[in-house]
Amino acid sequence: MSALAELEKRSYWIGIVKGLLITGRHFILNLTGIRKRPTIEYPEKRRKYSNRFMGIHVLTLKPTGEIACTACMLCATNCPADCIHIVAAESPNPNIEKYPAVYEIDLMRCVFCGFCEEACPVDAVRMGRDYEYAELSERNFVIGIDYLAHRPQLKKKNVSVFHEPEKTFKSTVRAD
Amino acid sequence: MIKHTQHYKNIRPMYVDLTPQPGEKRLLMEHVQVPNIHTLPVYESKGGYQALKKVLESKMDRETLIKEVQGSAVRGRGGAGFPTGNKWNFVPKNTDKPHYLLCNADESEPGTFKDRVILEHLPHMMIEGMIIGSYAIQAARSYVYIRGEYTYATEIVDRAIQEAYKAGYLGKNILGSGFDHEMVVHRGAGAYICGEETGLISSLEGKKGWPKLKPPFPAVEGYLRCPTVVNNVETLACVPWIINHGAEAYAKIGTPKSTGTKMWSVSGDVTRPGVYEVENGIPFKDFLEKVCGGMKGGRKLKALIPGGSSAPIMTAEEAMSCTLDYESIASKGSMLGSGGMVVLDDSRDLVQVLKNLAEFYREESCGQCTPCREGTGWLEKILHSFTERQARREDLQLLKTTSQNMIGRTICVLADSIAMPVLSYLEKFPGEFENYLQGSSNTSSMSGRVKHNG
Amino acid sequence: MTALENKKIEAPVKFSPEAQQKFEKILTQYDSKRSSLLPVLHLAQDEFGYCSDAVVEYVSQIMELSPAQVMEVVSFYTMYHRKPTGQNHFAFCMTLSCWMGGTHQLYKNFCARFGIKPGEVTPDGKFSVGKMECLGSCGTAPMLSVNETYYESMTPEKLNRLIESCRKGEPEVP
Amino acid sequence: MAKVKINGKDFEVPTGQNLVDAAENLGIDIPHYCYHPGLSIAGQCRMCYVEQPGNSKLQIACNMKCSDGLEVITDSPKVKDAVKWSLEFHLINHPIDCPICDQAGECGLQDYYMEVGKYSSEMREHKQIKQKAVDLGEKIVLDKERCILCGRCVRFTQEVSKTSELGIYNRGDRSVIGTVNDEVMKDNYQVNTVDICPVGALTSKDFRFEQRVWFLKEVSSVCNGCSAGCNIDTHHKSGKHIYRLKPRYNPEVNEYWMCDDGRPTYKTANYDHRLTAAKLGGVELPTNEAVTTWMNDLRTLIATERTDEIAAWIHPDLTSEEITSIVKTLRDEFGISQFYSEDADKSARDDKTVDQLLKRADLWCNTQGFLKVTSALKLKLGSLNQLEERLAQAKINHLVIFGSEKNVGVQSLKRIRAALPADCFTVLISPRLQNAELFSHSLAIPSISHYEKNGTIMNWKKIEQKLGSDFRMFKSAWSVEEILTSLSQEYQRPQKEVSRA
Repeated sequence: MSALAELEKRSYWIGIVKGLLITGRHFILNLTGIRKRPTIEYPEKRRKYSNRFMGIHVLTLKPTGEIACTACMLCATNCPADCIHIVAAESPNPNIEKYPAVYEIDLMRCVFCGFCEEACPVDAVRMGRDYEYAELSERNFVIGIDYLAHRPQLKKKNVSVFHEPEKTFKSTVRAD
Repeated sequence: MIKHTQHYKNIRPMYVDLTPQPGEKRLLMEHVQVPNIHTLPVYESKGGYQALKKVLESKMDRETLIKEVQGSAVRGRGGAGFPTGNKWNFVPKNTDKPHYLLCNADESEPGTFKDRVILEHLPHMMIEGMIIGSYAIQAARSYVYIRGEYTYATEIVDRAIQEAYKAGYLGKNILGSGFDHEMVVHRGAGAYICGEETGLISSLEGKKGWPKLKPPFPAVEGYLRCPTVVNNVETLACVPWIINHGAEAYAKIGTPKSTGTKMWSVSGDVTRPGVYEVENGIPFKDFLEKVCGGMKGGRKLKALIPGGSSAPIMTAEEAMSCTLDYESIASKGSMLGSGGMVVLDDSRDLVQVLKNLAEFYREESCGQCTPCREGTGWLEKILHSFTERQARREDLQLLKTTSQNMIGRTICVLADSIAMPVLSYLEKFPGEFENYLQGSSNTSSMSGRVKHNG
Repeated sequence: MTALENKKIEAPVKFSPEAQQKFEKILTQYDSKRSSLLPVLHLAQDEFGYCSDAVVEYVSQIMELSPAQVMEVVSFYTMYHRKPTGQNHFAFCMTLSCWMGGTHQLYKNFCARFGIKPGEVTPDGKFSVGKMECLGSCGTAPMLSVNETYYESMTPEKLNRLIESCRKGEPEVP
Repeated sequence: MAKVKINGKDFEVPTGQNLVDAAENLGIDIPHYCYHPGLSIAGQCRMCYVEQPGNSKLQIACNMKCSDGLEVITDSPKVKDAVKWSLEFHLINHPIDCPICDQAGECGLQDYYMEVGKYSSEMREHKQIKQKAVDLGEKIVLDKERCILCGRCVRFTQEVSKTSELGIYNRGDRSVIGTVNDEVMKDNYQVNTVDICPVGALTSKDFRFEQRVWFLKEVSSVCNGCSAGCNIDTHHKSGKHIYRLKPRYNPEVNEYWMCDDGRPTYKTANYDHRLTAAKLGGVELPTNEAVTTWMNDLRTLIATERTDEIAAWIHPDLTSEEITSIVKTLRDEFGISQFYSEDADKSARDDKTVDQLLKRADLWCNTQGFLKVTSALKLKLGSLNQLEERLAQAKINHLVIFGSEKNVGVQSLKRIRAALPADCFTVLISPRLQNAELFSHSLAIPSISHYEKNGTIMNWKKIEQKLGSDFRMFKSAWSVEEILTSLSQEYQRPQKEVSRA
């Protein structure tokens, strides 16, 4: 075995110095910014995720501002984790028949698989882009309509692409 | 405020220009020009009610009477062309249920106005035919179902019936033969569907004019579920002549399969539109030149709708080479129907004609069966967007498949009455539709005239 | 309990004596009471002008039918009007031969002149318009019917003359 | 029996039976909308096409009666294409309302679209616009656009409920269903039109937007509204909540129909009406503990032969099995002799049909069964007045009350409550919360509601009917038999001495 290997085997501090050299090299490179550091100053700067990222759901709005969802329960049916709870009701707007009085998603059970987005016939629920959500107790993880549709992070950009032509009703028993 | 029942002061037939034309053979309309022929005395003076006397006084038994009508091979003049004798024969002989004879005077087929001439000028001939028919099928009661809009004709027929009652041709023990018979005029209320046999029966039962399911056929279970026979006005008007002159004489007239004469109501681009009675089998060319006075303004014939709006269209060549009887017209892919001929000259845009027909059938469909209710509406919408908005090539295929899936798929034949013409227009006049596809047609939808050649 | 039992006959409209007598005569002509519904509705429309809800109610009581059955018939046939019609109801025939004769143009001019659509009446209550299908007078196209009286081979001049005579109240005889 | 050949195979079917029914019984599904076995034949929807060899024109099956030698083909390509096109005609003016339509999941158009349709519609033009969400009273909502004009509801009101309130107005594709000027419907069988409507045109207000039908499971049961004993299906979601009742076909009892008063009877079984936990003077306790406390009091009375101080109150809504188990345990095992109940004879005597179809005057659902079982077991029954007298004379120290879940029994419970002496130990066994509040001071044991029971009841025609439900809505609510068996087990178990509280 070479002399250096022999010396190394007997004394321990050579190993330590070698290790320190490696960490020192990384330290210097990172500190001086020669090497591009992967860590970013979260939350001031954020990493850019792809458009297909599946974050917290979004309830889209119609151009007129109402919720696009018609409470047809297809998402609740398609959801493997059974975490969407909808209570439908008569809509105050006479031209819309049915709207969700209650639309809750239990984030603790949701696996963010996007099945609800696929099942929705009118692009009313989408997988959002934001992922930050923290609460003290698991009950608050059940998010309702106000959070899903009107949370500030959406910046009112959640408009549904599906536009139902406005229907006008007129009496149909033959006028003359 | 519509008040119309009482305000006719001088009741006289409205439709008057009936001068006989060369080439006509008038059996029914022989005395139509005689003034006041619609009253009983004048009609009797011209030989009226002889057939009734011949049948009732000799108490001719019903079998020979029906055989006589079958022998004359007279076919229904309303549109279906079903041999009248057979229809009378279907009525079961020994049921205790009352039998009914209904006269189908609900003439609302576009292009047809021949019944009106009989109703206004020769009501007694129809009444006589009805009494003989009722005697043949042992009907105690018969109804004349006149379309609601013919208010004049209703008045005239009503008075003719009162005259017949006074003269003893109606009521109890007619002419001492023991056969008593009641006759009532029933006004329709404006529905083309009530021209269909079972539609008329439903309307007479006080319901919407929805046709009934067949089987059971009306001869077995018709009006109020009793045996009923429904005959057209002209068919019943032929009966007295047949009884007077015998079945063989009638069979000799016209062609072997379509015997006797047919009253044609001609309209459209002819110099003399009107009602003409010609012998069956007369070539259309002679009929057009001699009887109707040729094309209006010397124009060229483009197309012919022979038997009312439900008859598929015929090209000019087909029309010129055919003779006016059931078989020849059928061989050209059309049908004689009710004899409401509409002549179209070369200035007419046939797609607009078809659109107008589709509007008619969409309005008149009774809405009972889905293929007809939705199909007529759809055809009209397709034709509307084809002519008014943007013509698309797949519309033609859509028109074709929709019509094919309407024919024979409904309770009555109203769906076929628009589906078959649509198929015939597509097949025989593709050029008309091509004009629209190239966008080169600038026809006014007002009257379907092609503007560019004036 | 059928819909009829809890309805007493207190509908505002009622047949005048001679109309009632004509009503009885009509009933005798048919074997089933319901068969006389169409003529009775014609009678009612002549008597009261148009088939309003009260008329439908009244006819359904005297004919022992349910209002729905009578309303079915009234809304099915074109000659029963659900809305009041003018003193002179102009019904233009829109179908094939008359259309080729140019009734669409006559109809458009008439509507433009009085500014009314089917089902409406001119403010002075004299005119109302209706689009009808084939009225069975194609030989003398184009044609129309005023209060169910036929006026044939119409030309714009004849139409104007007819309108003036109707405005004066006694329509000319065709 | 008629020998019939369908699709090449020979079958035996009763002669004269409608071809559509016969095929359905043989497992061959002929699509149909306007045909309903309980109504007249309309032949309007043109979906039930069959091809007869040798006849090129397709025939409709609903107008055909089975007779010897009838030969039809239901699955030839020509028939399939014809049915596909009939469905296309139905769909061209049908609004795309599936997301908001209650009928989605059990809609005739969806079913046959999946079976026969499966293509994209070629309709490019505008659909007909008609009135939507028309209010026809407090039971039904009508949507004229969804209606496919099959005429079933109109024929129902004309032939079955005989009020003819519905009609088809106008003509052609402007035809609409409705009452005259959309007036309120006063028919007492109008919710049946919701069941027979193949599409979502007529929907019931009680079930409007409540739940999606594919979440519901159905269980066969019998309505407890009155003594008619209409066979029904209870629709519930995983045994937690009952959403609606639908009639089930039974030729002798109610054919296909059910009256509207029976419809809301399921509400008494749901959470807000139910006593969900045993209570003693308002304090909740588990059911088995409640049974033991009941036993302790009972034991002392039985031990000291004072069984004549114990009385029991029963009512004809109990199923025959429940009554037999009551009599077996309380009378035979414990020796209780004083039994009081509603006057079942009187309600059986003056029971008559209220309207001309189904509804009966006697609101108890098992009167005949009650009379049969009590006479078989020779049970001596006292009346309510006798019970009140004995209570007034304070002869009764221990009262067992079986409360029914319907309003009809509350009257007599109130009278018992009024006559109850302070020191009498009462035990209420009832599913109903209102009864428990009435006897708030006493021991209340929750029992199961009528729609969870599994017994047999007998309608006024003395026809035995099985209640076949297989779910329990609340764990703490036991059936009467379970309560009594655990009571008798408690009785057998050697008991350490407990002084009477």
